[in-house]
Amino acid sequence: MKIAVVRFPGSNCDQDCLRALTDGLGVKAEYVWHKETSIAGFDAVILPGGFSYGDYLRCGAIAAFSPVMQSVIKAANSGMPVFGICNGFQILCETGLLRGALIRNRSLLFLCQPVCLKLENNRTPFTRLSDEGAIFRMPIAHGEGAYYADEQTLEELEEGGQVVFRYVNEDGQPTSEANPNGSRNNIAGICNPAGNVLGLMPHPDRSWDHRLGSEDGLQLFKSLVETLLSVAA
Amino acid sequence: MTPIITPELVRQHGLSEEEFERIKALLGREPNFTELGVFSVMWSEHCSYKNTRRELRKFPTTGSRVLVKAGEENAGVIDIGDGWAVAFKMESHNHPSAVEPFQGAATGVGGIIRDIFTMGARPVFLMNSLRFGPIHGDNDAARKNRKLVRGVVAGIAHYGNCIGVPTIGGEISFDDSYNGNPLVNVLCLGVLKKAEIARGAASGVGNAVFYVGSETGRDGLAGAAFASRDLTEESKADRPAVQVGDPFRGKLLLEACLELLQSGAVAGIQDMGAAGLTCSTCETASRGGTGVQIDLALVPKRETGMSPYEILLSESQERMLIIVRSGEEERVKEVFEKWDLPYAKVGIVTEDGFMRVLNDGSAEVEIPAKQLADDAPVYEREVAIPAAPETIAVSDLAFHDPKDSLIKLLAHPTVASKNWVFRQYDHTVRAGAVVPPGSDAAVFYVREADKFLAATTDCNHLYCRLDPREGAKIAVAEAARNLTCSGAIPLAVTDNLNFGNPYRPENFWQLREAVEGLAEACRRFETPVTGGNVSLYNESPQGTIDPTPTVGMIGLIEDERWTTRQYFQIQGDVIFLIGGVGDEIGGSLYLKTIYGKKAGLPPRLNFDRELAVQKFLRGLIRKGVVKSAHDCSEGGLAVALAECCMSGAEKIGAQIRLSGMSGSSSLANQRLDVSLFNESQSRIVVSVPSQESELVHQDAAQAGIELIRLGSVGGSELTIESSDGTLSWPLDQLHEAWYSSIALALSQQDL
Amino acid sequence: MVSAVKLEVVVMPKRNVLDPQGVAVRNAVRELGLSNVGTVRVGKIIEIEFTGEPDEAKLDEICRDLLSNQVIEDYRILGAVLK
Amino acid sequence: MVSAVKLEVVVMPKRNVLDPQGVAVRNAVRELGLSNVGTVRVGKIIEIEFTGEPDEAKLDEICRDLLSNQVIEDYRILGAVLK
Ligand SMILES: Nc1ncnc2c1ncn2[C@@H]1O[C@H](COP(=O)(O)OP(=O)(O)O)[C@@H](O)[C@H]1O
Ligand SMILES: [Mg+2]
Repeated sequence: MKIAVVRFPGSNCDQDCLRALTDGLGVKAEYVWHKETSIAGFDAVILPGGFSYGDYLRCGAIAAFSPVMQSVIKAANSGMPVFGICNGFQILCETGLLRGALIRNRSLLFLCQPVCLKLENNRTPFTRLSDEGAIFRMPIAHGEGAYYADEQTLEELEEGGQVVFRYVNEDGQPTSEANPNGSRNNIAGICNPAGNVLGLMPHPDRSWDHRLGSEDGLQLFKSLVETLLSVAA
Repeated sequence: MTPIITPELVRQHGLSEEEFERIKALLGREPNFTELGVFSVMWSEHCSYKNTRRELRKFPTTGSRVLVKAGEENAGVIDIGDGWAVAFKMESHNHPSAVEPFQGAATGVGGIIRDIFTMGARPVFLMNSLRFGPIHGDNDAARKNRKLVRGVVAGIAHYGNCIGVPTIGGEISFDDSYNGNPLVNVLCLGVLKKAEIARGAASGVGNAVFYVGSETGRDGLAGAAFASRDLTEESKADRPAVQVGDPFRGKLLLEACLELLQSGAVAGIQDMGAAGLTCSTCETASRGGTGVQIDLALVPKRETGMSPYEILLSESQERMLIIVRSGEEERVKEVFEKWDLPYAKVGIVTEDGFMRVLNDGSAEVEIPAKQLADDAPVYEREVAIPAAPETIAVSDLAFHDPKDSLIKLLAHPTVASKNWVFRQYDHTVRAGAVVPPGSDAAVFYVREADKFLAATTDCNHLYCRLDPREGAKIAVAEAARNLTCSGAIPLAVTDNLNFGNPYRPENFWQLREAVEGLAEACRRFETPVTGGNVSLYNESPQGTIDPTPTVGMIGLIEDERWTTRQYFQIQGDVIFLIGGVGDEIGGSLYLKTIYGKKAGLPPRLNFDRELAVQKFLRGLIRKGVVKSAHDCSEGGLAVALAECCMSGAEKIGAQIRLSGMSGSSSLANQRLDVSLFNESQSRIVVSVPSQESELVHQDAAQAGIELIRLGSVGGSELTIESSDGTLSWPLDQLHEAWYSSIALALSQQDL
Repeated sequence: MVSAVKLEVVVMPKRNVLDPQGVAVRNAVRELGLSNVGTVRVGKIIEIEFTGEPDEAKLDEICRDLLSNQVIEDYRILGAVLK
Repeated sequence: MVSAVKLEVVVMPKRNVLDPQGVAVRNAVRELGLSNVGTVRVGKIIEIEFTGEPDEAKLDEICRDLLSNQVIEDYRILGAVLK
């Protein structure tokens, strides 16, 4: 089993993601350069955070057209688990693998702070080890992380169980104060209808080690690895 | 057509008549226009330290951990053990930020990051030390200051966040003296293997000289000369001197350079910062004891029709000069094409010692490199001792209700929570911020080296204004104290000397006093100065800034378990004050905030006491009994206690009894406000589990440390009982004053 | 010599998408004394120079897929200026 | 009824100032098949609606000091459109 961590020019959480897998879980993970045209040999793909192509024009817009993404799109459509974190989530929206878009935080400021998340769907490869309703603590760090989709799309996402994580307060309530950036329906992460593609604004790659104040993020990588192992078995 | 060299033109280049004579003697002829430009930037204060070099020699620069000394290379390097080392340095971008806060601050970050990876180190964190004029109020100055703060913070965030280097701490304070002349000092630290330190020398005659990174444009023309003058209204006309940063290119350049360095192809590497191509060519040649010849036709350019003068003096960002071992040129091509960055072989290392620049086949510039880089004139400036500051007698100060004073101090933006600032900085990238911003020092886990580093920046400008020598000593002591409070042993220092025009004798006196104070303190704390920066001419039409010798200090936490935070943790823990109640209110923020006075004799630093207090605390921390430690700084004991109650994720109260305290020596006849808000040094508030308090008492007695049991942690109020009665503040009230003060001021709309 | 063409592509947030930047600018502008300001929207303008004629079909595709995001934005091309 | 006026303020990076965003977009556009693209510059466009006439002097001040940064940007106002 081998997991790909894609490196775009401007990725800066590539190392954090790789280490979460290698140091945190002892599994095999390798960088894949954005100019690669194939991801053959990998069982899952992580699109890390950062500022791919400087996030110029729009976050994730230019990365969506990179050679490697064309093969990631194909793999995702045939069921391979693909996990986009922060900038990776933005890229997934730009490619159309996930619906909606991520726009400027309502405060117009970049925000780096811890948040609470509630798990709403444990039927994805990334969340199967946790109970629905579980609260996760992780940091966010983004300037354009407000999830937007039109009414109809939102309804379909909600009904289809595609909202995977929501910003909540300590008591698990999705209040407006608990919403750091103005995301619609407090959405922090969504998946595609099949569940194999997940996008998440907060950073599990920065909350996998006790030294960082939270190990909650590790749970997502663990789930992914378990899923891959169970498929292989 | 190139201009004719006239005395007027020489003056415009900031060169004196004597300096011009020296240039002629050195060349044996008149310089041409391009050469005049080259000398003007290299002999500017910014590049040559001509007015401060003598002073800087006073710093202690050696120590068992020092691998690269101050001034040898782009940044100092110290040993952190197990084959690992760190390179770190602080740099200012004050003037560019005054003119264009966003880009000025952003390019400051880019510049210091390049200094660090030039050493072969991977940048792992950033800190920043900022000074602005007041931001509260409905007047032009406040409006302008708010714009500056927003722009500078956003600019630092823009560059640091995008390039993926966490900004894990710093300081920011506010005072009239910085109206129109903000200070923007940025520190970067990188980690490297001891055996892999890169050098900025053009070694190996015949080796190729490569230019890599962004194309050269007309931006930032002669920024070094610009930084070496007063800020006047005309500075606005200097605006083309402002550069635009491209953190995306910066990130690619960082990765490409580190990759190339790993390949072993690099004989020397130097960033193009101030004075760009000029500085990098003559400095590498000077360090290598060689010459460098480049051809301008080969330099990648962004614009057409640039003159040799413009190309050589441009300060376009994100560029490096690399000396490549012969036979290894292909590696450069491979790496830089992979990262989609421009690169070009622009010249070779020669043996004749000249910096030679070819243009259209002939030598446009031909200057002995060593003399150009190292033989700038060195001056001893005149000093004048200013009048002693106004003295303050407590009895002359009308008593002000301490209950209200504490709220006012907490809401003063210098004390108030800096969350509006540091939430805009990505401090969690690279997954290492063990203690994020909001505690005495930041603690960062360097995963590749398995080391815990602590870092802080400090400088109290009020003290430095009233007594620059004492103020500078205290800056070092406070930095060390902040590191000690976080569980670290202090290792080394970088400094940024921010002062006014050195040609004014009072200013130069301040600088000299401060340097001597820093030097003495660094000796006492055994923290050598490994590098730094000087920023002079920090003046605006309203006057000179308060002298601000900012200290950046790095420490090592040898065991993860010793990491300590400033805020109270557990109900029922006992609170101690190490170091006594104190009584010095001169230079305090209390005097300034409540009485509008920047006056009095600032607190005295007693080195022996300070060292003993810090040693005692480190000992306690190592025994595992300390749950929190926070030093008393601006606002004194009361502010420190309030911060202990509310700077953590959860607020937690404290019950304090000042009356009948055991061990308090000086309290009996002291006014309550003096006890609460004085800023006497060497004092630390700690909390420990109650069953350990006996041990703490014993250790203190043994070490001869003054120790006062203040009370205990718990409740939803901060209560201070004294012989004058009981003061009590609901935590919510303290929190409200403290938490949003800066955000509220800055959310106003300003033109 | 080949003629040069300069185009401008204007990309605006869709009407129903919240535009926090527009709201902030409106509030600021009002506070600064232009009280009769209604809606403000902040978009992007991309100025592109071509040597020779641009391929129009391709250009449209690029405007739709790269320069704008149809979920949240609309675009229009400001007339070609021949130089 | 008061007439409504709609203005557009275009803010562009100055010619000799580095526009990293423009460079990134140019590279992307070329990759996507518009090979004859020269310089690309990315600016902002701010669409402002007024009820009644805007105060022109004030508007200019706001364009200069709030909407643009004169150190590195120029602005122009696209003609008022009366509705
Ligand atoms: N400009 C800044 N950038 C990042 N963090 C900052 C900045 N200013 C202050 N902080 C953080 O806020 C906290 C409080 O700062 P300060 O009041 O200066 O502390 P101290 O008095 O202990 O030096 C520290 O953790 C510091 O790192
Ligand atoms: Mg402190």
